[in-house]
Amino acid sequence: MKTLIAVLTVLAVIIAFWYAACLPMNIKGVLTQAERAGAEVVPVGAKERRDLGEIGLVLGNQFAIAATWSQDRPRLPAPHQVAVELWKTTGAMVLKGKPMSKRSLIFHGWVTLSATLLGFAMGTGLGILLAVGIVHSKVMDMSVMPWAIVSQTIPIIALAPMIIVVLYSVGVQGILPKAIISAYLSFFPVVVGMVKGLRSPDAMQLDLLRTYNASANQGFWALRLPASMPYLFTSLKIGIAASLVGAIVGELPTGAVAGLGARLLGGSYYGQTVQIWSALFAAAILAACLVALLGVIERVVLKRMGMSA
Amino acid sequence: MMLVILAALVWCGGWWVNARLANGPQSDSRGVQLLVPVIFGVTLLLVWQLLVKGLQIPMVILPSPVDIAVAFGANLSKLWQDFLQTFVKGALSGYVMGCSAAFLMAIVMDRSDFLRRGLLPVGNFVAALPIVGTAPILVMWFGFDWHSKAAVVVVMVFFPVLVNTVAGLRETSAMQRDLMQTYAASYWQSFFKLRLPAALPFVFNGLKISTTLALVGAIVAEFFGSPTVGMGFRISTSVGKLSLDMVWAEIVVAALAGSMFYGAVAMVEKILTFWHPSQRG
Amino acid sequence: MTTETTTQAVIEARNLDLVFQTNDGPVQALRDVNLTINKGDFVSFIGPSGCGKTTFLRVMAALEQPTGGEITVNGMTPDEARRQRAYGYVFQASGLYPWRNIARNIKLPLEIMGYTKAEREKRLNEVLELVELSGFEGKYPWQLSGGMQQRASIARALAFDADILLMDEPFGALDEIVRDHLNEQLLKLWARTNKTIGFVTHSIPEAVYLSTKIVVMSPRPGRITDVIESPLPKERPLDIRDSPEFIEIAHRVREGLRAGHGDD
Amino acid sequence: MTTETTTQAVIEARNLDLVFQTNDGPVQALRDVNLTINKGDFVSFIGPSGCGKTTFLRVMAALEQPTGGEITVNGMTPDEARRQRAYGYVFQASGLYPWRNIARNIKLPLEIMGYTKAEREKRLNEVLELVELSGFEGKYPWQLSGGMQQRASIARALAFDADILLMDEPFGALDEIVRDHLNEQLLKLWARTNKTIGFVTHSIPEAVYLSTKIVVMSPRPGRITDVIESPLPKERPLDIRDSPEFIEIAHRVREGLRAGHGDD
Amino acid sequence: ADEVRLQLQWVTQAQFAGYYVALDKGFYGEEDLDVSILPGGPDIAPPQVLAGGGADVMLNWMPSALAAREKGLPLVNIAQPFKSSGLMLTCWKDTGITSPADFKGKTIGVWFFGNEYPFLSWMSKEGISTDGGPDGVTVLKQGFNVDPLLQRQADCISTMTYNEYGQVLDSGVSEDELVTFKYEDMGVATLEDGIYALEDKLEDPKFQDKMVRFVRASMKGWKYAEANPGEAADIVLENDASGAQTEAHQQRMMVEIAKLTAGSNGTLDPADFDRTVATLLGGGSDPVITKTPEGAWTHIITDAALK
Ligand SMILES: Nc1ncnc2c1ncn2[C@@H]1O[C@H](COP(=O)(O)OP(=O)(O)OP(=O)(O)O)[C@@H](O)[C@H]1O
Ligand SMILES: Nc1ncnc2c1ncn2[C@@H]1O[C@H](COP(=O)(O)OP(=O)(O)OP(=O)(O)O)[C@@H](O)[C@H]1O
Ligand SMILES: Cc1ncc(C[n+]2csc(CCO)c2C)c(N)n1
Ligand SMILES: [Mg+2]
Ligand SMILES: [Mg+2]
Repeated sequence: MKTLIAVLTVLAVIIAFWYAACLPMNIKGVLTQAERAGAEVVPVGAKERRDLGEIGLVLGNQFAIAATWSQDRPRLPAPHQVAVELWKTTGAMVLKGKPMSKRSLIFHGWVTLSATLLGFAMGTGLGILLAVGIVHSKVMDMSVMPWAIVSQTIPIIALAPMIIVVLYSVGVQGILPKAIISAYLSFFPVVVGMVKGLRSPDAMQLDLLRTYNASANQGFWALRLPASMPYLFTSLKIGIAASLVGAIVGELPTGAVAGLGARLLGGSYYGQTVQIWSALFAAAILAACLVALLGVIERVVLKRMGMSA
Repeated sequence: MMLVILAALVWCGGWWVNARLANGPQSDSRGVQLLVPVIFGVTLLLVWQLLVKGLQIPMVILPSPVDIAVAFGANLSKLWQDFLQTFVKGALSGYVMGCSAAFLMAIVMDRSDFLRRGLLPVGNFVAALPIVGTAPILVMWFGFDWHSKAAVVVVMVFFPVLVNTVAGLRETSAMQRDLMQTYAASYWQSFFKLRLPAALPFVFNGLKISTTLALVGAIVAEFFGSPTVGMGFRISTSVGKLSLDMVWAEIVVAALAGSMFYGAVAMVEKILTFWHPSQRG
Repeated sequence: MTTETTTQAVIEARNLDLVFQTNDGPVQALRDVNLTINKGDFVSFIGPSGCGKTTFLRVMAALEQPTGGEITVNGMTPDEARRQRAYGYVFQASGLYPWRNIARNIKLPLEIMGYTKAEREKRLNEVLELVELSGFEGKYPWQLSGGMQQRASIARALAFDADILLMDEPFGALDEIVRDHLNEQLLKLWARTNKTIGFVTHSIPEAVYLSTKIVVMSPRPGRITDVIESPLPKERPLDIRDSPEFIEIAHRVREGLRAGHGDD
Repeated sequence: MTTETTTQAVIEARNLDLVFQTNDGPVQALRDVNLTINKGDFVSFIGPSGCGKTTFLRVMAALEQPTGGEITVNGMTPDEARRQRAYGYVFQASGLYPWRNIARNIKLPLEIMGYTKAEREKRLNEVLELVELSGFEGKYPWQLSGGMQQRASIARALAFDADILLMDEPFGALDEIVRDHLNEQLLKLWARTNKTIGFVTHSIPEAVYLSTKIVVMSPRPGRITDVIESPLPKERPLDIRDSPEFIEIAHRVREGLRAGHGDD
Repeated sequence: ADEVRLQLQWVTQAQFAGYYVALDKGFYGEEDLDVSILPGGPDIAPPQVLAGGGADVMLNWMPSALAAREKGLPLVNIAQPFKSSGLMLTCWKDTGITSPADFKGKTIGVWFFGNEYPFLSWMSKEGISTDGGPDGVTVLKQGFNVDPLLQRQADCISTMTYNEYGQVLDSGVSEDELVTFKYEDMGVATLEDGIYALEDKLEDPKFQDKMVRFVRASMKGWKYAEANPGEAADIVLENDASGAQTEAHQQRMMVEIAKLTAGSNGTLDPADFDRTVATLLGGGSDPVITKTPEGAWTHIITDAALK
């Protein structure tokens, strides 16, 4: 409850600040348009205004203030513009009975989500396998771990087109290339967290199993795996957000046919800032939902295991 | 075909040597700990070279390590220029600004429970905005030169550092805080003598994550507009020219710079948090 | 110095109540606690786990707010006394800061209270001597054994001039021999400085050996079931523990404890 | 059952040495240790912190490899004995798995050793009874007090048929009353099952009360300085602790300890 | 039916109307072809896809194709549906630019990705340096939208007659606020949107035959699109899965595209090729090609398709 009030307050402040920021950000565009439409603007001429301070322009042309919140292609769209666009492309689409039309963010969100989930599953699987290998084999620990870190310093956006071309060449198209890129981003947090988790049992807990003469396999299922669960969930939450970014990056070079990435790109090509912002928010909302969902699963699983107080 | 078989042999050989080293008596010495990953990397490169040649993969798809090394050697000054533009001007300045801002913000949030409750969820939401969407916007706002790259980096590193620092500043045990209470220590006394040192391991966690984010962020931003220099610029234009060797040379620079940046921060961490169990080994 | 009757009350608790609100409902940690501690008293608190010993000590040091009754320290509220830096507190675990070496850990309260540099060094050397840690000032906590850490944390509490020393099972982790030795040292220090000491322990002989007053507590709800004034002299050699008075008091404490021990 | 002389050696250590290689150079944890433990013995190990008690127990259980000398368990190496699941080991802290409730914690070794489901339930109920935890099987460790946790971990070590029970300060964290109670229980169990028990403690009365043989150790390097055979009968009521024999043995142990305590 | 995969060099838009029309109207089907059209994107290089075997045939601008050929990827132009270039620079009039000589000291947005060469050779022809300074131009790597011009971050930007120029006008700017320089008019035009295939694959008569049928159907599509721009734009719109294109925009693009395809029957005019090569060889310091390419085009396919 306290949190809710705090969040709402912060949101209110941010939105107020956002509206205020629209003034300086959009004033030049608004004035140029107003001038073309015949209004009197001081000073005259877009070129003269180029190097002037935005605040001064706002003060000198106060008639234009309202227009900075309703521009067609603003530098910074106002909150309500983004909200309206989001509604038009989601809720309104559902009401019209075509939620899967290609102008609907539900459709594009689903395209991205499916690649995200597939990639997340692959990345998590790979990450867990690697972590198990690293924990059980010293060679893997010493040789793979440093390179896993290096792999994350490579800019994925440079690699993505190459991955896609290589996969094309072996006949793989569609959702899989995107999923692989998204797996590439999500496996790393899982490896790191899972290695930490599988190593979290202390010496005493391990020794206990030794006195029982338990096999490595029994040790894994009875001790290491359950002990790693809290760590696993923490990294899964990071991993799924990374997966979503991966799926979006993967959409850019595949012809940006559909998906939130395609909306971002399309918006960017045609200067549709409102469309970019709504796609951005849709992506962030999707990520937040996925993380929240994992949080719920985490709570249920840990509770069942008796690990949460 | 011969080469492919050879590649398999090299792989097994490299693995065998590493297995010997890692399970050998010297496995905990610094030398071996460096050698094993190096051998792994070299094996990987050899296998790559042999497979590319063996399967006759065209250079425009995947150049061999030798091709990449040649391109690297032939374009040193260009690579250096790109490195300066992207890493020093874009990534580093953005990193410093973003991390400092996040740190100051974390202190403010630490002092006000209300702000912390309100800002953390909103911050997590903002952190989920995909960079490929924010980068074009920031290029539009901050222009084509490194300023917009630094802005992208600021946005990317801000939240990991913020979240970790906030968590770190709350990491002290009740007993450690109570001790300060019995001394009737002021806020800043307990901040500098207790909370800050205790938070350092967390802060560095955020700082380390941010090193790779910073470089990747600066490069990605250059894809959406840049002057005619920079690692991201070079990568995106070289793909168009099918100079894949140049693309990979830049990727090598990125990996080197990123790893060294990470290593440098990790080293500072080792010095400053020598007392933490994870560093005592 | 030995028989100077000090009747000046330092700590006075009247009808103290403390209820923790937890997820499983309220926990009454202290119920109707009355106690007077005079200047120069050495008061031990003994009782089964969970009977509120730590909680009571924390209330005295203003680390916890009572939910009922009242408590005064030197005539002030505990919080005012805290602001005047009246307390040296030794926690159950040593609670040294791992990023400071032993010397800097001990100097921590001195830095905070604004002692001069020369004064800090002087006091450091004094207390190091006292707890026999000279030569270890450059070591970090994790480089010392548990016993040495505990001694360093005692030194830290002694380094500044607190009138009231509150110690929560300071010797719990030590073996008998070391414990005996530190008990002796603590008694000497107490006799020399005339500090008022509140001391939590699980060990009956320790409580009897050290105290002028033994407070026996009982759980669910936490309350005081017995207060035993010790007739032992202030000067106490270790073998006083074989004297009949000692054994008698120990017996009384054990009986008191057993009575409070319903189940568990 | 009381005076059956069992002279069959279960554990024999000859000139045992153990050196740890650490960053600060080698640490000699055990030097030239010789000891014979017979079937049905209750052997206590006592000595100051760091003298190698835990290390010795770990060597017996094949959790540590000696660097010199030799040790046999039932005529085999400790590791062979470990493979035959000869040991029940109780660690210093309870070491229960937090994600398993008490019942499943106790059944853990039974699962690993492949007992049938029916057998598991039977044994669970037996040992729960024994340590007086019936009714708590569904609770998770963090829902129990420290004493109950420790009892659960003892139950876990008793659930399967290990001949040799090794206990490393199992009652260190408990208060005296609970401790007395568990000591009594442990003696009863031992009398009934004729297990061989190795027991580490810091408390002299505890060692004397429980043991047939008290091993006094001394640090730097860790070695055995005295082995005291107890003349006390196997049947021991709690008030045996006031008998002259008891006090005499306790005295001898204390002297042995003091001798080994150079500094620290 | 024979399978053909066509790699476009950009996202679905009326620039590629001919192929979508041929697909939609069944012209490919009539030739017994099963064509799949793969949209491109900002950083996908069609030659790379072709080299990897991900596509059989692709569209490309000639500078990029020739560069790839020199890199050892034997691309061959088999048809050239675009007769003229749609590339131009668009500048604000109020910057005072009236002729290329006025570029000095100005900031100009240029598309890279192999498309910078016509610009570089143009500048070297004008004798203007491209590394900043008062006597040269400052070059920006422009993204694929017109923001740099609208935000006045650049004085001039690259635009296509059929796409970006329209966007500038759409955002409310009137034509007389702008000055434009068409590469075609400046004499530095290079060939755009040709159809390319790999040389070794072309040696296979069956593949040749497939390409003949493909080019024939595609040109039929182009001519249909030229004649029915409205319908063509609608077909394109239907094929755009991203939902980002607008009707009006595609309509206008189709009209402009029709101007560029007019005058080509698909056969490459060798004179155009020579002019392109000359432009590229005349480029600045870091030339895209260093020598006149041999065998970079063929008439085999178009001859067979159009006879
Ligand atoms: N912060 C807290 N929140 C809720 N309950 C608490 C809190 N602190 C203590 N308690 C409860 O108050 C009671 C008294 O606790 P306290 O720590 O004072 O016991 P103690 O006598 O010091 O025990 P021990 O000998 O185990 O240290 C216990 O039941 C404990 O669970
Ligand atoms: N794994 C290890 N590596 C290095 N040194 C060790 C290790 N384990 C124990 N030691 C050292 O060996 C010595 C004996 O340790 P041990 O744990 O056996 O003592 P202990 O008698 O059980 O002490 P305590 O009463 O504190 O439990 C100590 O000096 C300790 O520091
Ligand atoms: C990655 C990439 N960028 C630009 C072009 C050139 N190009 C071809 S069509 C078009 C846009 C028309 O609106 C442009 C710019 C390319 N081929 N590939
Ligand atoms: Mg306590
Ligand atoms: Mg031990």
